[in-house]
Amino acid sequence: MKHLKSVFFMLVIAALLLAACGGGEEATQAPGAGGEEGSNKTVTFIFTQEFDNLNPLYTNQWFTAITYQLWSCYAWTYDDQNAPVPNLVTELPTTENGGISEDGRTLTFTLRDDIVWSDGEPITADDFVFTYEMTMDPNNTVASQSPYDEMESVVASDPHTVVVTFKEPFAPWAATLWKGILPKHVLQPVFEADGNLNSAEYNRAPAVGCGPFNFAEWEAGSFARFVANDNYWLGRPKLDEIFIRFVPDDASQIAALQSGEGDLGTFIAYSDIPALEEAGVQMFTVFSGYNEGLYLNLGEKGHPALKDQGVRQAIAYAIDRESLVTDLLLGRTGVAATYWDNTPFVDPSVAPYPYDPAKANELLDAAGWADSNGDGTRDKDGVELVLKYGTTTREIRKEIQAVFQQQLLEVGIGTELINAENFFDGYAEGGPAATGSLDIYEYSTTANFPDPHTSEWFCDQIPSDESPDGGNWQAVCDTALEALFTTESSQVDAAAREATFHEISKLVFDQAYWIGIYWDPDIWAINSRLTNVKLSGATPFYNIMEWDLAE
Amino acid sequence: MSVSDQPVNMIAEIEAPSLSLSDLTWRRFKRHKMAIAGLVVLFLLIIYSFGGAFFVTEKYANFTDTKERLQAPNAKHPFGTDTIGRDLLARTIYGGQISIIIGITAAFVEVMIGIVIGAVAGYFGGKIDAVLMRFTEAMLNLPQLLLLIVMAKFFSSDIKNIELFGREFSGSVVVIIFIIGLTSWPYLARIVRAEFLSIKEREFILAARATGTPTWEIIFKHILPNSIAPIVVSATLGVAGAISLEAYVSFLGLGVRAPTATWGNMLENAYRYIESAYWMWFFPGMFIVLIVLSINFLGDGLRDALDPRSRTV
Amino acid sequence: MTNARKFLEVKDLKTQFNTPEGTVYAVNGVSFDLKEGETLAVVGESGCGKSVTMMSIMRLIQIPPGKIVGGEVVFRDTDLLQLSEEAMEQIRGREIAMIFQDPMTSLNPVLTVGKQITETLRTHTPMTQEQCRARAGALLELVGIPDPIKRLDDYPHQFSGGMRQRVMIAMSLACTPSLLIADEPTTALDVTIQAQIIELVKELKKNVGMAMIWITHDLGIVAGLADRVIVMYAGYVVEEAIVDDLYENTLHPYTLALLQALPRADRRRDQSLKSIKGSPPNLLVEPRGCPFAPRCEFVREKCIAENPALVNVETNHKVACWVDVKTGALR
Amino acid sequence: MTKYIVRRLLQAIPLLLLISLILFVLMQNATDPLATMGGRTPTKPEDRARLTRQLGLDKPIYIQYLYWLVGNDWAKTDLDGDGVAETYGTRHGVIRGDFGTSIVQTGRPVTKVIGERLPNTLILMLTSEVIIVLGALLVGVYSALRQYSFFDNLLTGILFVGYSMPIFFIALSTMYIFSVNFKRWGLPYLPTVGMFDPKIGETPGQIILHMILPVFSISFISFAAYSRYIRSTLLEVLGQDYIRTARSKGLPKREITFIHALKNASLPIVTVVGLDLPLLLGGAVVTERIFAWPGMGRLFIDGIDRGDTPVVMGILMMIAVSVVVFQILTDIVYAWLDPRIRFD
Repeated sequence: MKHLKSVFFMLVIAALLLAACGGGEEATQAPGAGGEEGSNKTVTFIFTQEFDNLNPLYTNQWFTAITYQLWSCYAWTYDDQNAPVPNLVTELPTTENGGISEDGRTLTFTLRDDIVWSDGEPITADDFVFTYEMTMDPNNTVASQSPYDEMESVVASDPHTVVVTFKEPFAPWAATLWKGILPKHVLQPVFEADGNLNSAEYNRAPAVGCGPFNFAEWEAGSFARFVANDNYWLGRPKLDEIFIRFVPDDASQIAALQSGEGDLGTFIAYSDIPALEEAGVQMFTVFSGYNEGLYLNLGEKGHPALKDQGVRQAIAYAIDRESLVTDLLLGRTGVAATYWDNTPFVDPSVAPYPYDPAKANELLDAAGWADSNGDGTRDKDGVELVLKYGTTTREIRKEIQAVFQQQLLEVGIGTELINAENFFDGYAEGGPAATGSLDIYEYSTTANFPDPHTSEWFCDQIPSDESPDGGNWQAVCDTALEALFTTESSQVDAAAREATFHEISKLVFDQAYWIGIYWDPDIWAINSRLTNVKLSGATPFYNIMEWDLAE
Repeated sequence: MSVSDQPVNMIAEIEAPSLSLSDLTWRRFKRHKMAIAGLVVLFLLIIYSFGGAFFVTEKYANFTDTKERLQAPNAKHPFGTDTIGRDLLARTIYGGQISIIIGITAAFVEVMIGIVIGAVAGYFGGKIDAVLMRFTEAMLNLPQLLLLIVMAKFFSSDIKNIELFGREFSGSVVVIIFIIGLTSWPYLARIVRAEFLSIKEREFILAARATGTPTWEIIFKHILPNSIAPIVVSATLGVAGAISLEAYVSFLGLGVRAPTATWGNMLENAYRYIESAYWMWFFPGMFIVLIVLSINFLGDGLRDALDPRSRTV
Repeated sequence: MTNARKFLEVKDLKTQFNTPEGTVYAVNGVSFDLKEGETLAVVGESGCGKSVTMMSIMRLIQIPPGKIVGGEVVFRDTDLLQLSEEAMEQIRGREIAMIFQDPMTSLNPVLTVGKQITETLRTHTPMTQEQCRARAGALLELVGIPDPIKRLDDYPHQFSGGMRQRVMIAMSLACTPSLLIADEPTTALDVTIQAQIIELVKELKKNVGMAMIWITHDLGIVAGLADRVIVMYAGYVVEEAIVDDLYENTLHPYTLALLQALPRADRRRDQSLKSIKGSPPNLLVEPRGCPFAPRCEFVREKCIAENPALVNVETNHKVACWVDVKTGALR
Repeated sequence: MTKYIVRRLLQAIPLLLLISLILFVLMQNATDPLATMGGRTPTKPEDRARLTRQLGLDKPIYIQYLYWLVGNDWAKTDLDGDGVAETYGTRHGVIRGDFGTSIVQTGRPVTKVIGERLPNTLILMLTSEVIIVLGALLVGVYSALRQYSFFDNLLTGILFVGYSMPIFFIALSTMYIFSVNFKRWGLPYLPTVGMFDPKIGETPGQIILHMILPVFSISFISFAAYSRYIRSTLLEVLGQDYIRTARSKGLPKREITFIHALKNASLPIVTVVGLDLPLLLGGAVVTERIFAWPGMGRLFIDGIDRGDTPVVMGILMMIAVSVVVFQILTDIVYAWLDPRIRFD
């Protein structure tokens, strides 16, 4: 005991001396990066979020979903023009090819006959039915049941044919259906043993996939690796390995891209683009349906002025979106006119409200809002025109808020800026947007790009104590609009549906329920050593098997 | 780290000088040159933040001009401009006010809770002491930053702006003050309790009790003044701690919200521009380092002067 | 004994401390000498500078805040104040040893007693580990600790106060020094233990034959112990005399006051103990007159104006006072 | 001693219950795990309703805490949403060793989620701690011996600047200097993020290389506190009577410092380090984020952001328990080092 203690003290002293000799740490060693290039074509992707779960059923997470083009498979993907590319199916069903029934409720999918899982097992209609069953099983805590909950039945009429019957005609199927198929031969036994798939091994380590790459490894918090799938039916990809590193910090991501330690990164802020371009990184701007906009709260808790169309339009006239786009967004995007800008359903005839403070003043005066007490903000019947303008804590949104606050004040509209950490929380959780406690919400969303459908503006979707889960946070209840949406959602004829959407766009624009700010595309930074890179908005890595490294 | 850490026993042998306590404190304090420097710098920073308000308006500090964004320091904008063209000089002035207010009030909250819990536990002892100290230990059982994050998240919903002195602040200022105060007090509570435990057994307290002095009077008039030294030191260092903590939570996106500027959230906003716009981080960063440094030196000096025997950093 | 040559001579020693409160004038020109084998007692109230004087001799004053500002300490023809720190280390423990007031705090609590004794030996002698241990055991035995070899492995807290002081004594005697400075070694002990320790030291001194300086504030224990006494006040030596002479023929008012404050068996019942009135001197100000003047019952104007020097007034009896306490007249 | 340990452990139980209750209430109300579920759009209304039911988030908070604590295998829940509770729960509760499953990483046991991050955090934090303590000893001893010398003041100044700087700033600046710019200037450079280079693999050399910047950042800001503590502790010890005794024995200065002083000073230092060790388990929230180090700090922040109560609770309770354990261990080590203390 005593001896041990002396040893302890000796250690302390020895360590002291050692530290004295060793000195501090110095950055003298070179990591010898890129030493053995050529032998193995490995590229490093940087994701700012780690996967939750690799099972397509169990996550809505965008970063996980984009990897399905690597190792899993969609029945069809979308190319860089947002046109569908059949993958597991021979073609997309249409009324013309008989894939869609007369009443629009039944869809028939014919599968290719050469599709196989990475272990060599064929992919059959049974796998599709299994995917449906697993999604709907009450014991599985899947992330989303949409659109499978709209279905009446899914039947495998033969190994290569899947027949889906919806309860009602369902137009937005193309963008939502069959995004990731589960291998029945792997997961059926797991489900039988556990009663659910919630903690299946597959969720973390999907040994069997159907993409150009195979899952190899995922180390929590650190990285995931995918290696080329030699069994891929469209041929082996040109790259050998994709290494995905999870880097949560944006600034670190930029540093890694600049230093060449990362080959691909996304969600790049506009302000970082010049530095990256200077470092020789190629930038891709890809539209995926997101348009940043102001949602005006028409609900009971919302400011009374917002129920007036003139006031809503005045807000649109009062904000200078052109300069915002040129200065803050470095001119790399455009002003959004409608909710559906840059989707296949956009109405090109709608142009954004111009910046016209005089017009805004005129409209506000006409609506009876005037600054009677000289405090700088307009008022009417003793109510000040001061709006609670809330958004998330994202940097660019905070900046836009500050700019708009100043411009709105110039026309006599006061604003109280709010940045809520819990902006997207639900009604029951007291989320500020869901409970309607704000007057203006700024964010961008898309329902099912490239499909334009949204249930955001249905009257019965206004959240309340009785139905806390409604999604109509801005409480727009417009019977004309609702009728158009109802029509649209069951129009299986694409042209007719597009026409309906143009009507919807015009209505929302005229009423200024939603005021667009700017197109919010995904900005990708990709090392110039990567070639053949194409990116799509809906399924970014749709041609990943063609990507290659420049010599 | 104090002068008196040196052979006290030898000096103690020499008879006590006939100096008043405050004289003595001041003379001890004066010897600590860094503390004097800290006091001067702190004073200048306060003048800068609060005096600066007479030269630039808050409206100007929040005035955006996207045409003039990210300008390097120049004659019009001596500290340059930020990403939406706001003048950084004006923003450091108003940001400084909030940072300093956060520092002082958070330390005040900390001290109040610390004193009440420490005093009650130390004075009454027994079951009350056991319960309060359990609670204090529970707080100490977790890293402060993690606790702070949980609390910041808890209070982050539905923050209203507040108006005070004709100015509008983000309600998050109050939230930050309270959560920093609420997570910082346990150390102080333990110090106060220990002081109370020893002082309450002294003769003059026993005498006061014997003569029927009311309890609150004993606590606040007799015991508290005698344990003021460690409290003052803790409070001083608490101010610096609160200012740096605010910068930390800002980085994690849980700090003071726009449009209210603080040195902490200005530094956080500059984070992405570390290479491209040095002026965005240099000025708020320098102010944070200066104020934290000067308060720490001040606290160091105060400890030497008031409370020679303690030795924590 | 009077024929022995002076081997320690302190001349005009001055030590000051720079404290936050100002400069403390702790020792203000102390001079005395010591012959081989002689025992000198240094007496004074606490704070009179007696310990600081001894620490200055040993060069144990912490610099800063302390500073030896002047004087000489000639030990065997060498001025200790001029020696390098390394050379001084050779003197300490080997030539001059010291024991301290509080045995509770003067021993290192985390080292065994054996280790603390042997390290002196290992520093100053070429002895091996085994020899050191044997010697340490012998030393413990010498100071009267039972079962000495076994107790070498004990830690200080396993000894009682008196025993610890015995350990300190053993430690100081390790290298048979020629001078032992004992700084109030019995103050912190019970009266019975005090007597035992004094007896022990007396006996050891007789056997070892070393010189000794014994610091105390208690004139009562000086009589049987010392050959000569110096009395200090406020950093000055105010009286120096052969021990008996001091009691019989007290020349300084301060010494007189000290003696009157001493309980004595031969004191008459009605004769009350007298404490010294007034408060001890403030060492923060350099005194102009006699430092004892404010408390002195014989005070004269001259006392306040001028500080008397220490002069030989009788054979082997020096005093620093303007007043003849027997006649009340100025000298 | 066994009696002492048992007593301390028993005392810790109500403490841990109290901590868990407070934290659970805070966490449950802090974030809505279903808000976006990590996606870019708010969760669909129907899915939100279903998941709330399936995850038991519709239950009152005290029931949720009870289930977390003692499990729900004795209570029936409604999984299919028909309003009839039909299925027994599967959780055993914390007191039976089941920390539940992660909400974000659907169905994965919390212990597993934490377990795979823990080694990464430990390697980072322990290395930093060792460097901090050794460096601080060196600096602390130096400045105690040369108090108020030029170097003492200089070191104090530098350390305090480090102490005053927000760590995210140090971390990112060093990354830009030593990784991005050094590479641009053709100098030997350090890696930016992660634990290793995928082309080389997870070798010890790679990990060390990737650890340099994060360890530097963590050490730089914590150095001041430790070295100042060591300095003042040592100064206090150097003023003790037994140091004077040692000097009076003519011992060389080195021996006095390293044997007499340091041995005594190590007691409070060991205590401080011992009590700090369990707090290292929480990882370095900011540093791990910036350098993309897959440790506990990131797991914690992710858990908070996504409302993953089971994981956050798991981390916090693990730390709380370790604090209790380390308090006991520190007491034992202290008693072992200090001959004056014995448990019996």
